[in-house]
Amino acid sequence: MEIVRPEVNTPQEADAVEGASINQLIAESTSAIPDPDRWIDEVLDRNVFLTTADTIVAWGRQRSIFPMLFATACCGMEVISMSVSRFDLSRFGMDVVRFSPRQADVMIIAGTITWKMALATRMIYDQMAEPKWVVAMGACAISGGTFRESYSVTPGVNRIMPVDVYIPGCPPKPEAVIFGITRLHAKIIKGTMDNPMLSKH
Amino acid sequence: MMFSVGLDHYLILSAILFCIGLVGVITQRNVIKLIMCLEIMLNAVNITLIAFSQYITPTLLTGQIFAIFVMVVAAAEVAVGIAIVFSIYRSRESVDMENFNILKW
Amino acid sequence: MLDLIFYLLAVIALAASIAVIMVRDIFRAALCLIMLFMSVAGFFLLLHADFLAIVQVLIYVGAISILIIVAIMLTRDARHGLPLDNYKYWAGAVGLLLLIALAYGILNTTFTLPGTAPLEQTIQPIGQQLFGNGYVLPVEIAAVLLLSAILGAIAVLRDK
Amino acid sequence: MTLLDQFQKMLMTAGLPDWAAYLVPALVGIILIIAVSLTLVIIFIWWERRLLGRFQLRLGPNRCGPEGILQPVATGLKLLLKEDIVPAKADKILHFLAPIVVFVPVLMIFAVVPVSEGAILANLNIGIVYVIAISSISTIGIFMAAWGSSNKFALISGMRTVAQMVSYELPVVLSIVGVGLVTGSFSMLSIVQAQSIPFILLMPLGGVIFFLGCLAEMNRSPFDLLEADSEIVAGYHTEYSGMKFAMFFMGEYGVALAYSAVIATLFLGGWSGPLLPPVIWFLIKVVLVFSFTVWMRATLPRLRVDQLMSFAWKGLLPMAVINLVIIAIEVLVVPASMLWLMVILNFAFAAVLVLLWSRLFTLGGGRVEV
Amino acid sequence: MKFERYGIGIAKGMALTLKHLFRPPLTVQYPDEKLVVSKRIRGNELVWFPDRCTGCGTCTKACLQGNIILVTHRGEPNKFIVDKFELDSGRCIFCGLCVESCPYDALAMGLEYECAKYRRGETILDKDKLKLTDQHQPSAYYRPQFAAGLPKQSLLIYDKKDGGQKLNLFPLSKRKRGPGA
Amino acid sequence: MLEQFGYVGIFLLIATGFTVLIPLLPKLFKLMGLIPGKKTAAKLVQYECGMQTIGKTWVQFNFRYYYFAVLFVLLDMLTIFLYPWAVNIKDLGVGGLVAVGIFLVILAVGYIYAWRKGALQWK
Amino acid sequence: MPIKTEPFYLNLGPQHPSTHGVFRLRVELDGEVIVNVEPIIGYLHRGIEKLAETRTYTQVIPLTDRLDYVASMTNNLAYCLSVEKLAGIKVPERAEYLRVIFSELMRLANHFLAIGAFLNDCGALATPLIYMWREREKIVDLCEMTCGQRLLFNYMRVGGVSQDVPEEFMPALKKFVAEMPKFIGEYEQLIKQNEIFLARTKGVGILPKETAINIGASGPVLRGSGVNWDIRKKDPYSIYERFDFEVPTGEVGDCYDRFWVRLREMRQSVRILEQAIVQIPAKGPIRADVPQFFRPPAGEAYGHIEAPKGNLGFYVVSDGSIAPYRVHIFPPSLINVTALADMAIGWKVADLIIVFGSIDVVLGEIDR
Ligand code: SF4
Ligand code: SF4
Ligand code: SF4
Repeated sequence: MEIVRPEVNTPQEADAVEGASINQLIAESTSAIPDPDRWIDEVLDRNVFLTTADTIVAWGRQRSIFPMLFATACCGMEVISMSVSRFDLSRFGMDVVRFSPRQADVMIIAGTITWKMALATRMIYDQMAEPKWVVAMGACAISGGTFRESYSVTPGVNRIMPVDVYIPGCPPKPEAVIFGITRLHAKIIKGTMDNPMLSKH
Repeated sequence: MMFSVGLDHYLILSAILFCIGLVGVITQRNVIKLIMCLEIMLNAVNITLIAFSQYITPTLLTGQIFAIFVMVVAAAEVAVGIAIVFSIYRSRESVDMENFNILKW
Repeated sequence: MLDLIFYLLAVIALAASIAVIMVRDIFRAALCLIMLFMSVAGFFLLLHADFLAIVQVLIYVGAISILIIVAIMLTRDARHGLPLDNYKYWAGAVGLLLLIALAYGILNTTFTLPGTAPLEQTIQPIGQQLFGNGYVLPVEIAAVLLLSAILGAIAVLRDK
Repeated sequence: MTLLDQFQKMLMTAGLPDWAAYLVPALVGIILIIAVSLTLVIIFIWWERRLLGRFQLRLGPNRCGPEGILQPVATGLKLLLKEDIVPAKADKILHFLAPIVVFVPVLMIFAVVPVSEGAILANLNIGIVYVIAISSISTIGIFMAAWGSSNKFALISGMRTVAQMVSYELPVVLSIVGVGLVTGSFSMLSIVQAQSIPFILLMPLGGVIFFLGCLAEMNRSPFDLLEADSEIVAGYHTEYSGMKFAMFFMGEYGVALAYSAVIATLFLGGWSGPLLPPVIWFLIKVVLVFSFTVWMRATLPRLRVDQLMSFAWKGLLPMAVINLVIIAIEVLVVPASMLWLMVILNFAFAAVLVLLWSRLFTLGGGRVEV
Repeated sequence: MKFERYGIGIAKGMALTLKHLFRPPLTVQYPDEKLVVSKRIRGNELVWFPDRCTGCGTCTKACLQGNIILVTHRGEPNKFIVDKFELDSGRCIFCGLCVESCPYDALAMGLEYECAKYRRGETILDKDKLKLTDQHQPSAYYRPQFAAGLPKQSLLIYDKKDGGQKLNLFPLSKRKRGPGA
Repeated sequence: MLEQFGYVGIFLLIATGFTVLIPLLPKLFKLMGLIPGKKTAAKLVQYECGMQTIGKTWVQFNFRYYYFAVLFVLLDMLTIFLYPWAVNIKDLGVGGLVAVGIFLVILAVGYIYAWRKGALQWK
Repeated sequence: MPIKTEPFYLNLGPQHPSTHGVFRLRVELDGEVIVNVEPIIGYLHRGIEKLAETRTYTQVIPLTDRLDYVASMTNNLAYCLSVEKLAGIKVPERAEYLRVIFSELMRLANHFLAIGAFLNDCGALATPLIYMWREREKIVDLCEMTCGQRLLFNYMRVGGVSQDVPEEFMPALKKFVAEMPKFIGEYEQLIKQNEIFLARTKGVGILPKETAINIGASGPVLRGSGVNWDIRKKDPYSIYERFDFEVPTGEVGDCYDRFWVRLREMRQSVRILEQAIVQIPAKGPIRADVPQFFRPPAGEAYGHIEAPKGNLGFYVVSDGSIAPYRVHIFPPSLINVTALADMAIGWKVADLIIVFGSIDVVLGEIDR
């Protein structure tokens, strides 16, 4: 799903286009995008040299994740808690918070995504440079949470983009998020090794 | 060290640059570009001056001193030139040479 | 070796200066101008004018081009410069004629070259010259020129 | 006689032709400088993150290699394998060239930084002027990035660069002239050799002005307007990803390292110091200067662009000129054996000037005025 | 207003940050060392005691979003047999209302908070996953009877000796790697 | 001197070569397939907080510091004169100081004029 | 006459580091100067008011948590107060004290974030925020001890609070209250006199007294403009009339005043906490006898409190059924943010950010 919008020149046009695109997005995202989990149960076999190469690659990718903090609501508070001194996300090399999607690796969706916001979310997701990952933090991001019934809330961001790690909670404790990030690390390692170029499949 | 490139080379080079600048000055309608072309010409002059200084009076540095003054003049020219551009742009909203007819302004 | 550098720089300089007048996008033209300034600084170095080379970078690249960029940003039609006007051809002709004349003059003049070795460093002698022997007055006049440029620019720019 | 010259002489005696004797040491030196400075940049990135962490009661990266020192390596590796995005509307050529134009001058600064007695690649007699001239090219690069990426945030950032450059170049240049007055040369080697008393003591005001100007050139807090991420997202490199972004990132820290080295050379006596070998002294001083900037970064809010400009134009510039004149008179009047007198005098003048200017400056309507 | 403080304000601020440089960092190196959570923590999983549950359905009514799916059939007289007791932890907001309302203490909040999952489907907790196991323990939220066995929460307010969070001035990074690292 | 600048020149060449290589490496890796990702229309839209850019991005930007820029160019000329003077101060002695003093005073007049006229004010 | 250029539009937000969530400002800029600001809200509109109509009175409480999530218990309190007003429920003494203790803790927690984020917007690299978060973390610890969650507490109930505090709570609170003044002093030392900070905030974004009153601003934004208005004093709810505290006010209503008002309010909150610790009855019921699915009589009630951000009101209409007929939320942030355009026009982008930061809004509350 990709929403391509025409160019706009006035704020009024921009609003009109935005509205139309939101409707298009709602219409297009009726079912969940399957989780990218092909690799989880697979046994990987590959030759030795390439394994070293992609171990290094995986190490680099995993050790230095620039998060794009997509803090929209209450979960954003726990994201702050997580990145300041007590839990200090920077230990994992994640202190370089990039606000530009071009430089970010993982999008931590922390908070409720309404349909109006979903458009921007999707756009930012599109704009992120590959390889990229998405962490859905909190009930709202996973499923819409307590606002699932609401007319304006996306029932889970996996409707609009593939999600790699789900962290339940409302909000999850910072430890829980860090745990989720360690899970993401594991996934990055395996996912990188799953690179069709590096490993012979 | 061998140095077969001589004064002539520099002079020809600066002559070419000067002429390019001149052509630019004649043809450009955008005042900013015109100023840029003027800078090319002044640079060409500077090369000449320094080449002369280097080859004719290597110990006196007269040409270099002169080049310094050329630079001063160039800076003054650019500053005032751009100031005039701004000033005219304020009232005319254009950088077209056609509109820089001072009598009409 | 130095010849090679000279020709390299010459190519860069000529290409950059032609680009300045040919490139439509005025911002790119300004960048080409900066390129030209840099290569001229290179010539200065080849000509043993090290101080002037640095000053060239400092003044032209660091100050004048910045001012030009500001001017480009501020004025409209910035992105796409105005078209060249109709004088194009005979401007080219005039340029060419002048060039031929100049080249003729240059090639037919024999300069007397003293052949003394160039100075190792120029900043000290320049200082001696500027403030020691006889150039003090021009220096002060340069200051006055700059002052008048300031006054003029401010007067032109001032709110009316 | 620098190490390079000695190496050259050695090769000449070994019977190599002139050009080879010239080229080989140069190549070795250059590659050494680039390698060492890039390594140092990496270490400095780590050091800043750790130190900043400690200022903020946290740890900073510590899981990647021993105490996290491999963190920047991992970052580099990751960025190397990151997709490179050029926006459709961007000016592709400028977008490609900008990081190069930013990064090369940064490397070029290291060519003239003396690490210890004679250990310098190019001993230019106007070395420090060269540094200033070269670093102004970076500004053009930043502006190219800002313009080339066709992004409004970047554009604002680009204009801020110009504003910053326009205001801070003059004070920096003037305070360098002060150094030149005392030394009688602008060569980095002779500046260090001339510092029997570190110049920060000899001309405190000049040192402070130079330091502030360098902070602005380094784009570090409180003058980090270019990447004010609370205002304009990521500034001029909003649209850069992958390795190009890494170059800006490295360039930023490279410039910080280079200017720390320049400050250490100009005002803290460079490599000179008792007991320890010169290289160690030099490194200690560089790290000190750098850590000081990190400390400032951890504490200070950011100035607004017009405040920065009026601070530079109305505060630093006149002060720098007065400082210059004072030093010139002192150099002519005070005999070389009485330098301590100059120290005392200059501290007194600095205090008076700062007090005077603090009195003059007012804050009104969010504006710094005089 | 005059700038009459001559930069003293800046100096004061810098002094404070410098002081903090010599204070121990607060950081808990999470995967290696863990904070003791509150006894009443509302962890991100619930614990359900099948033997105590009567299938009365109060919890399903109390849940503000109908998150608990309860299917029963009638067994012996006045007894329900629970066929399905399922809740979606990806949707639960861990408000504790269901626990608060259960009249038979058959439902409790869990202690577990490390619940990140790779798949959306894994977040759904069925009867088996809700059962009490060694890893899956109830917290004392609304169930004071469980409080006794739980350790004291490590508070930031207290020092280490008063049972607070441990603070080191020079913590070294841990050799041991946490899960997944 | 020339050979010292020669080092700088060689440095420039090597540094440029090295630096140009860096952004080209990812292109190579991309060809090798190590870097995932394909260009989509949405990806290539410039970032503006997740919203669409309104109007063109190369806007005419009102840079209000043009006074400063003009003044900067003129005052930067100081450097040409100050540097040669500074290295010669001992030789030039009081005469040089006076000359430079007059020079500075003349420019200071301009500076003060600009200040008085409000050119150093941000409007 | 400055050079005229066409103004251009810039989207700040919804995903922008300093819009504190998903606020979007469409700014019309001329150079860096703001010509017009158009706040666009709705990126976090979750339909809480609508959802509340489908939930029972108790089930609305978790929803109110998610309004102003920075200080969630104050929302609980406001909601519970209005429902209690509707149903005429009397709250036990100890519960009242607990409510006061927690709402003052929440005020502290909120101001920690507000000031920290504000300083962050000024460009201080997160350091003030981190120092303040240290204290906020202590409050969070206290709350976690009481109700098991770190942010959205769901603690107050109609007729009291859900659980009594554990016995470790009081000593910990005492220690916290005892050391708070020292930390507030540190924040003052860190930033209050910093010249750069003063230059950035003094005289920036002035909200005159009359404008503030006319737009109906409340909380520190109103008090920063020099209006002495605090519902805790003017219309005391709960047991606030028993405490002795002052209402700090600013003078000119610029960003600095708002910051300064917040900092002094923190001291007052500590004072209230000190008194509450002394006065609280050691034992006693903490919840009036209200069934979980209770039905208040048909009618309507409006209760408002002085939330950290200002006047927070809940208007609850009951038709006698199990769920409220209508819940309307009157959030302070929404009203305060309308002052943004007044304050920011004519300033620069950098100022817009700090003016916005000084209002201290929370999007959960604005969009609801
Ligand atoms: S999951 Fe809970 S805490 Fe997170 S945004 Fe949703 S309601 Fe807020
Ligand atoms: S309320 Fe308790 S007993 Fe009743 S169904 Fe739920 S868990 Fe079982
Ligand atoms: S904790 Fe709350 S949301 Fe979760 S199942 Fe229980 S009542 Fe429902």
